[in-house]
Amino acid sequence: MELLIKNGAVYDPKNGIKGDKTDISIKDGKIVDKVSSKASVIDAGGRLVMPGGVDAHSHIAGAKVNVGRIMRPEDTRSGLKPRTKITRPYTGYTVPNVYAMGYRYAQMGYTTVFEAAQAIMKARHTHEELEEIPIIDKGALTLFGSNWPTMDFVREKNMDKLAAYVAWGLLASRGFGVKVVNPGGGEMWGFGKNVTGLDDVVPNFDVTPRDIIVSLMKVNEMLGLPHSVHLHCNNTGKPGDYKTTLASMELAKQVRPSKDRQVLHVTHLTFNAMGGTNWGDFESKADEIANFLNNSENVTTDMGQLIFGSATTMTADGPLQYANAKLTHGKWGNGDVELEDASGVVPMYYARQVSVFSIMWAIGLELALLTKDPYKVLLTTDHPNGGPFVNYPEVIALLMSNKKRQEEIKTLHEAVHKRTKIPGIERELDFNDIAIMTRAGSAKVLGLLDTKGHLGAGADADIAIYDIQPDQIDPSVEHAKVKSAFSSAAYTIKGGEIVVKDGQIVATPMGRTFWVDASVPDQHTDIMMKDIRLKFKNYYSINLANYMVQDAYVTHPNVVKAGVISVEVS
Amino acid sequence: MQTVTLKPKKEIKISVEAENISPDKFAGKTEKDIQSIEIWMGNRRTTIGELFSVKVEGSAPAADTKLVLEGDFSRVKRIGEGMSGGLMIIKGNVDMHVGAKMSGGKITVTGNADSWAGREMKGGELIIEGNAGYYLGAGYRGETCGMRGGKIMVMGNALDFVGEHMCGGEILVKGNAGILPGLSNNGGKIVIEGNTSRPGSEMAKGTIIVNGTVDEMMPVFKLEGTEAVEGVAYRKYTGDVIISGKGVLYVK
Amino acid sequence: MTLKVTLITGRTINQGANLENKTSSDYLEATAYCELNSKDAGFLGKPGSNVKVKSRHGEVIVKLKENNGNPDGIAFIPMGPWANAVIDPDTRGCGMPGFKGIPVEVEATNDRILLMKELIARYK
Amino acid sequence: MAVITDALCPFCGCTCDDLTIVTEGNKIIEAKHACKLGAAKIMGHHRIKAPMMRTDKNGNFKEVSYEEAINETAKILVNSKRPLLYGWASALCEVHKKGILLAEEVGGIIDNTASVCHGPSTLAVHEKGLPTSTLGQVKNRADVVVFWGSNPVQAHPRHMGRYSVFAKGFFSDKGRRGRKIIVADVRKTETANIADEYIQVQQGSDYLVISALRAILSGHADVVPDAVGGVPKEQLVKLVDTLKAAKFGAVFFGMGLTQSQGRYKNIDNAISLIFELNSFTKYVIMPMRGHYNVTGFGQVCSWETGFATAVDFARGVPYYNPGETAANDLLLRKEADAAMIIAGDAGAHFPANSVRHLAKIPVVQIDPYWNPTTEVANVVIPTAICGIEVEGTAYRMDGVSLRYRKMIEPTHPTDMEVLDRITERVREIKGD
Repeated sequence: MELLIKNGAVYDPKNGIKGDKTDISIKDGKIVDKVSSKASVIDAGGRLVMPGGVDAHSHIAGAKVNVGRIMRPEDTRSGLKPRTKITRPYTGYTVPNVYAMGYRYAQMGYTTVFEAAQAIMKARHTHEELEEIPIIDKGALTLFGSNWPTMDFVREKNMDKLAAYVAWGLLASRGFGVKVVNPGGGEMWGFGKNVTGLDDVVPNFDVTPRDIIVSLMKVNEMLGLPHSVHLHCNNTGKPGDYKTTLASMELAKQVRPSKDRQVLHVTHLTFNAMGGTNWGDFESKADEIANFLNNSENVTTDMGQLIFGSATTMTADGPLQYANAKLTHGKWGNGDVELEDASGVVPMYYARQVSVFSIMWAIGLELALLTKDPYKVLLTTDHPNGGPFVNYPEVIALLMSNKKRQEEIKTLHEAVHKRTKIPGIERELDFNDIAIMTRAGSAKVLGLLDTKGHLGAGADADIAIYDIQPDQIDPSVEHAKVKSAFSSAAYTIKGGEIVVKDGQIVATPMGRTFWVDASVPDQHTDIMMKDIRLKFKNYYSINLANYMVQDAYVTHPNVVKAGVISVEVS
Repeated sequence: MQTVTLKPKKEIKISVEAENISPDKFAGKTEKDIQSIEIWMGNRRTTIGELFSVKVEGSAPAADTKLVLEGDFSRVKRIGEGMSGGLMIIKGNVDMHVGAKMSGGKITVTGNADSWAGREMKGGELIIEGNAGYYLGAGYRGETCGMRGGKIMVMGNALDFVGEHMCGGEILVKGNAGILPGLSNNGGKIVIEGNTSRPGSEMAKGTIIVNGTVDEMMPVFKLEGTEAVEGVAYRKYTGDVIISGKGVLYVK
Repeated sequence: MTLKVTLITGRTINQGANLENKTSSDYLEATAYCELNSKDAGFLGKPGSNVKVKSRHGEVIVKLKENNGNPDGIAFIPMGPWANAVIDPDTRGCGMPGFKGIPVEVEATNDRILLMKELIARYK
Repeated sequence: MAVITDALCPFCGCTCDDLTIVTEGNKIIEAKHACKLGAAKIMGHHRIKAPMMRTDKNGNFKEVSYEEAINETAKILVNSKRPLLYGWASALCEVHKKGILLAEEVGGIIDNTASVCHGPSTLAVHEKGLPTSTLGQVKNRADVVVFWGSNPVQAHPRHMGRYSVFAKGFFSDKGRRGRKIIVADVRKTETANIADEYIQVQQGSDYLVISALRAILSGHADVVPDAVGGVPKEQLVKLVDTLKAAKFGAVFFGMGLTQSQGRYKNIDNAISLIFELNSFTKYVIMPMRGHYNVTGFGQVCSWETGFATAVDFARGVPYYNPGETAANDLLLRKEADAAMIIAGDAGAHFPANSVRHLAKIPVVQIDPYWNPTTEVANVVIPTAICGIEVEGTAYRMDGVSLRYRKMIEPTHPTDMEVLDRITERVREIKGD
């Protein structure tokens, strides 16, 4: 099947195209140099064309997402759309059903989304949901930061065993990368406690968060995994946490990347750039984080932008979620997983007139606007922690228009003036910056820039066409038009197939699931498995034979190969 | 003034979902207009005209529109949902969710109303001359607020969970109420003339007055002594102490 | 005599073991009985004799059994069709019928216990 | 003779995954490590041989072809204005997905057996969330375990050995000796007999007792009367001290809470107690789920529709409100005008009045076994046994998903095949 997109104003940062009228040729799901005269033609008519959106951090599937749904029937009853001949019903706003998840991302022109956390023991559930999310390509990052084998091998300083465990854990969970959440804290939450910084020792395991992060970064590079370590810092969500964030980012200097990408991705910075000592003197420290990023080459981040209104916070950071539940006096979901990690789910309402929330709203934007290189700050809302992903167009409009920001600021708590820098920031991002933060940058951070996030020959034919003409619009003034265009793609093309036309779903093919098959020397696996077998014999509540995710749960796999390479440690 | 009279054409067994029966939807419309308004019976889309005879006198905006419902509406749900003004008289029994989310106007049910009458009500008046079912003036599953404003009066009895998650407004039950009235109450006022049991659990704010007998008291209230309310002496309790609640419970 | 007690229903291991075997006499044995403590049971007859259990919602004949784990005034019938003949169907706005806490009257009887098929045939 | 190791038990919510199944020919001859409940199911009982239909509920069944029975089922569902699709608990998640699609296609209401079991627990989760964990956390850490209105000796025989009472783990190497076991119930059950402490609650008073515990825990013992729900105040105060002294506590509750006065509010209250105990030490709470995959239905239904159960598709969008849309609500209000009962037995487990209504409307039963639902069915379609003859997914009571192995070859079509064919036929009749 061939398709030709003509007359598009193309933004393709990887290939240096910034709004030029460029034709895009598609054959058999891939972008090619040219197609035959038989190709069907879409005349973009000068409208904005970008690679399909790529989201490197979103909570779209698995145990905690479903806990959110079960806890929140009041959320499910919003966003309802009845079934049609093509689509199943849509439900929910912060915790949509699997169908709305795929349809809404596609309607925004997104074609690839990564679930940001799964425990190995519950990975089968993640994949059951991923299998039901239509259209988009997806994958899931696997939690390693509080796993008993991780801590044992870190304590033993045995990087070969740790690498073998990570490789095996990725296979067991059909995972795409290494997620670390509040390292060590997940284990301590097993007894209702937590670590308070990088150098606390985890009782019984005799390791520190610092050891865990550095060791996992080392083995991540030893294995040459496509993505880097993906870190949710210790102390997240507490006033003053920016210090821990900076100290954690510093650790990245100890390891050299095995690939053209960062060695550490520090996620959802809205929750990690907090100054002050309590909620009373709470302030933004996004400028300090941006300053670090501007002077460092091996760390990337994402915004985790706060969206006013309803959110559902969900994270493997169990103690953070208990603290949140105590603040809201509301519902609390907790889901500790034996030998692996914790998790929590707490509904949240971000009201404009609350000082803390006004400041948090500013943090994400400040970070994106004060960091010079858009490849270092991806656009996310940490769905649905900062707010639901359907608000990405709102974030785009805020980044592109100071006027819109100033209009918003007028509706917020006055603290936004005193305790953030946002009112004085005039920078406005352009379509190229946005294409980086939502496409090329996310694909690069994930290590998928060969086939995702760009429109050069060989890339997956994942394309979005938006109903605005970049040369005829001033986003600074016409921000409402920008938001509306990004909310509802004129076309979304997924793997060469038109899936959205004029904002409506017209086809629902199944996307693929990306996972990483990393090889290590057999003898390393054999030694590592001796420990693992003991863990199952004595501590796990299921048998090893029933642990690993079977092929039946990944029916459209895209396996990325990786494996042990030598790593330079400075 | 506009008056619209509806009568079922035949016995209704499968539940009808009739949020479209309300002064807001009928105001200024002719018989033909109203007959063609969509309504659901089970999984079938049908019209008001298919199920009910419609008589219209006059034409007026919602606030001056009166609906008279005659016959058996005991399998017709969600009548007057979201109603903002006007009058509605249901002569007989009515099914669940009558007056849910209403914000203005007045509904009178001369018979019994099934569960969730006045669910998430914001304003207006709902009078049930017979009995009410469960969850009178309560919320929807998972919501933190049920009734926020307006007034509900039940001449007969109400079943369990009266005013659950109530955040404002007033409920008066002339008869008895089932267990756990005012549960997780966060405002508003509930008066029960008859008997009830376990009132005010997890109450954060609001007032509950029980003039009959409290069968079982929740062990979460602090007795503050006696106090007169409009000349009547009550034992006054505050609580729920577990959540440092500022709710007030008066028991005669 | 007629004993007024509160009925609860629930699982037992024999009821569970015959869950897929409901046409059998084993299932009837496992579920068509009413347990009372020996003091309460003593008012009604010998263990193994038949009793009629009556509530506002229906009546059923089951076998009398003793279980001294039951406090005075508490009767237990394993979950199943015999118990369900007398439980309170009201779902109390929650979807859940009243399987526990039903006021019942229990009395000795010479009537026989209906087989599962006979019991359900009453509902047709 | 063949041996299958690490096989999973398809009986209760413990989903024990350590069975060894010995087969000969296409017959299971031994189920090692299974408890009485699991062994009974795995070793099997008499099966319904072939599809059956009868035109009149009092008439006799006649054997028919699968095609005929499926065609009749599709007709019944398409002609219904308010079809109820109920059961699902003894089926795999792969069946649930197909069932939800069918419910959508026919504008029906889908509800599962949690309706008469732990449905109220879900309602409580809507109110308060659920602070819980996997069972291995309990095994490795718990030093205080409470069974409230649950009786594992009878209902979950291996729970105590594998997870909660006798199990040994990393921080709990003493097993039973390192644990305090507390049972709260209205009668002294076999589980109560092995407990360190038994709290006898007056029937229907659990809510009051839990509130009293919360009041004491929050420092308001002064407002608690001398006895609450039949439990002396001293015992309650002592219990709070025991609970607080735990390093890791776990509360397992059963139908003693979900089915007694207050229903889900009992659990709602218990969850709050757990929330508040976490200010002192670590606590988790978990429902003792009955059928092996009743948890799975709630999971699948939640990701497919956003709601855990009792979902009404009449208007094309999911609507949910137990008390209105649960199986017994519909049957008691005589709303349902047809029913499909699959992998659950409404005839045996619903109150008489609900069964009376089922006896009046067209009923399709899809099940391997003859049971009270068969007695009120018009169409009966026997299928293979999920988890024994069919492989696929089920969720343990703590939400861990597991893949069931096939032990023997099926002699009947699977539920998946039958549902696919019904859906296909429904579409043909509707002209889609």
